[in-house]
Amino acid sequence: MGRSLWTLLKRDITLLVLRRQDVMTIIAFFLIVTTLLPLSVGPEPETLRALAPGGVWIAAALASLISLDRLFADDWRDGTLEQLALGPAPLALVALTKITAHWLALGLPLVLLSPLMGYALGLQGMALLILPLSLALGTPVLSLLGATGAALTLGVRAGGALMALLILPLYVPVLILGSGAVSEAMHAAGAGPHLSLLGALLALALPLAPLAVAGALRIALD
Amino acid sequence: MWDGIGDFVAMGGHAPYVWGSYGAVVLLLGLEAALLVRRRQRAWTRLARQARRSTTARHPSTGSES
Amino acid sequence: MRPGNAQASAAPATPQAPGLQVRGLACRRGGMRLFAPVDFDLAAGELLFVRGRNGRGKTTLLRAICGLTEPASGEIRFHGDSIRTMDDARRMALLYIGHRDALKEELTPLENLQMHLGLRAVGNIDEDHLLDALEAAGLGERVDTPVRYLSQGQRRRTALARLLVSQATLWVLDEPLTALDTDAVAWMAERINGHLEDGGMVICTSHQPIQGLHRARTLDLG
Amino acid sequence: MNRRRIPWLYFTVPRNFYWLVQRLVPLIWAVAAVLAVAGLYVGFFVAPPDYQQGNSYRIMFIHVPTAWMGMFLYALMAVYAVIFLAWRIKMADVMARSLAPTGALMTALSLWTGALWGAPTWGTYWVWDARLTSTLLLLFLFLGYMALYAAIDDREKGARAAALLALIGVINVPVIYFSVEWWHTLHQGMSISPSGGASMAPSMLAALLLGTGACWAYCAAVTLRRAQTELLEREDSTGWTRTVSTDDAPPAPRGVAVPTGRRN
Repeated sequence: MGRSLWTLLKRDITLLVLRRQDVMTIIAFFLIVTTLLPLSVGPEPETLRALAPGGVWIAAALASLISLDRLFADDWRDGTLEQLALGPAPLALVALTKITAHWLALGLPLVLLSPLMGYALGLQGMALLILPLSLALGTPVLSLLGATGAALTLGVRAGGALMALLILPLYVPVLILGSGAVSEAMHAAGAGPHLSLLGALLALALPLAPLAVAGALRIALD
Repeated sequence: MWDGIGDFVAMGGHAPYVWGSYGAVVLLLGLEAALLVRRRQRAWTRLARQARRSTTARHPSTGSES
Repeated sequence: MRPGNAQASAAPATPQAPGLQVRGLACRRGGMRLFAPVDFDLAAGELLFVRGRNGRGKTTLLRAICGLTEPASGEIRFHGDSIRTMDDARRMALLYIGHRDALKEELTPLENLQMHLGLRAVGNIDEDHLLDALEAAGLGERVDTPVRYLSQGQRRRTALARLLVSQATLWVLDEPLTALDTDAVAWMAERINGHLEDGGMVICTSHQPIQGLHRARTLDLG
Repeated sequence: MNRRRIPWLYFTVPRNFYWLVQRLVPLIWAVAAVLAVAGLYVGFFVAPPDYQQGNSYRIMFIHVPTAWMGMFLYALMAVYAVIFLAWRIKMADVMARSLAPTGALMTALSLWTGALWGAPTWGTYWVWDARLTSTLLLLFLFLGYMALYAAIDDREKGARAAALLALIGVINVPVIYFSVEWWHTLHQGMSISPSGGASMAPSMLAALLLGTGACWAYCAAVTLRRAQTELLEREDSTGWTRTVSTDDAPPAPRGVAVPTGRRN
C-alpha cells in the first residue's frame, strides 16, 4: 500500500509540474490579491503595516480556495478516481496524499513568498519571521478543509462559488489565528499562543479532514 | 405601566427599534407559514391531478416504495 | 519475448468459495428502482454477459459489484468475503474498466500503464513486458505520444492493455468494445477467452454481441 | 421495565409520519399561540423598563430566543444528518432538510433583532461583537447546507453530501465560536455587550422563557409541516398518499397509546 501512495504522490507532483502554468497562475493570483491592499488602502506605511497580516492571509486563503477546485475534478472526470477507490490504499489516505501533493505544489510557494509580500507591505523584524511560520502551519489546514469542499462539490454546477460558500466559514478560525499571530508579533507581544492554536488546528484537521473527504468522494463516486 | 396607547406605541422613544424587531419577526414568520401552506396545497393538487390521470388512463404506473 | 499476460505465472488466489456470489442485488438511481433483485454465482472460467436496454442499470450493476456504488439491497461476496469489507489482496484480484478510460492526457500510454500498476502496488514489472503488452494492444508506434493526441479507439486500447499485465482474476468490463475497430474486437474476444481458460472470471456488458466467446451465460436486465 | 418496546422506526414510515404530523401540528400551533400571547403580555405589560436601557431591552425577549433556536436547530440538523448517514433512514434526511430554512430564518432574525437592539444600546447597528459575528457565520453554514442540497441533481447523493456537510459544520461550530470569542477579546475596547441575564427581574425572565417556548413551538410546527409537505412532493399518487387523502388513520403500532384526536 505504501508503494501505491508513493506512486500517487509522485504522479500528482509530476502532473502539477507538467501543468506548471496552472501553478504559476495561482501564485500570481496570490501576489496580485496582496497588491490590491495598498492600491485600495493607500500607500501610507502606518495603515498598510496594520493591515498587512490580514491582507497576506486573505490572499493565501483565496488562492488556496481557487486552487482546490481542480484537486479531484480531473481525476473524477477521466475515471482515475474510480481506479484509486478500487486500489489497495484506503480512500482517506489517497485523499491525504493528493492534498499533500497539492500543498507542496501550491501551499509551500505561498509560504516561501510571504516574507517578500510582507516586506512590501511594510512588515519588519519579528513579524517578517512569524508570517511565513503562521502560513506554514495554516495553509495545510486550509488545504485540508478546502479539499472537503472540493470533494463535496464534485460534479456540481457552479461548484466554485458553492465551494467558497461552504468552505470560507470554516476558514475563519485559521484566518483569525494566522493573521492574529502576525499582528501580535508586530506588537512584540509574542505570537506563541496563536501559533500553538494553529498547530492544534492542524493536528485536528490532519486525521479528521481526510475521513470527511473520503466520505464525500464515496458519495461523488456512487 | 403604560398611560395610554400613545405612550405604549412610543415605547419610551425606542419605538422604531422595538417595533422594527417585533414587526420583522411577525412578518417573516407569518410569511414562512403562509408559503408553506401554499406549497402544501400545490403538492396536494399535483397528487390529485396525477390520481385522476392515472385512474382515467387505466395504465398501471409503476409504484415505488419511498 | 512471447506476448501474453502474466496470468499464467501468478498463482490464482485459493478460492474457499466459488469466485463471486451475488444475492438479491438491487440498485436505485434517482429514487427509482433500476432492476428486480439479481442473484447469480460466477465460478472460475465463467463469463457473465449482462444485457439490457439503455438506462436499465447495467453500469450501476457492474459498479455495485465492484463496490463503487452502494446497492439498495443485496449481498456481494468475492471468494467468501463481502466486497465492502474485503482486504487489499482480495481487492487486487478485481479489475474494473468502466466507460471512462482512466488515463492521464499528459502522460504517454507507457507512463499510464506504469502508473496504473504502481497505483495497484504491483511489483516493478520491467519495461519490456509493458512494451510487449502495448504492442499486443496495437499501440506499437504510439507508445511515446501523450494520450491527448490519440484517437478514441487508441485510448480504449491503452485502457484495455491493462488486462494483459494484470493479475486480477475477476475482470469487470463495461462496454469494452466501444470505439474499437473490428480486429481490436477480435483481439478482445481472444483475450477474454484466454483469461477464461486460465481460470479467470469476466463480467462484461456490450451492445455489440462478441463472436467467438464460449461458455457465456447472459443476465438480461430487460 | 416497560414491556412495550417503543417502535422507533414506526414513524419513519412516511404514511405514519404524515398521520402523526396531521395530529400533532394543530396542537403545537395552539401551544405556540398561547405561549406567544403570554410572553408578549408579560414582556410588554408586566416587565418594568430597564433602569439603563429604558424600553429598548424588550427586544431581548425575541432576540435571545431566535439566537438560541438558530443554534439549536443547527445542532438538531446535524443529529438528523448523523442518523441519516449512519442508518440511511430517509425520514432523517427529510427532517434535516426541513429544519434548515427555519433555522436560517431564526439565525437571520436574531441578527436583525440584535442589530436593532444594538443601535440604541451601543450607538451603531452592527458591531463586530463576538456573538453577533459567530451567529453571522452560522447563517452562512445554513445557507451552505441549503445551497449544496439544491445544487446536486440526484436527490440521494445530494442528501448524503448535505448531511456530511452538516456534520462537518457542527464539528467546526465550537471552533468558530471559540476563535471568534478569542479574536473579540483581543480587540476588546470597542463595545460592551448588553447586560447579562444575571440581574434580571423575575418578570423579565418569565417573558424570556415564554418567548423561547413560543419560538420552539413555532419551529417545531413549521418544520414538521414542511417535512410532511416534502413527503407529499416525493410521492406519486399511487403510493400511500391515496389512502391518506381520505384521512383514515393507519393501523396503530402494537402497544403504543395513540392520541385518537377528532379527525380534522
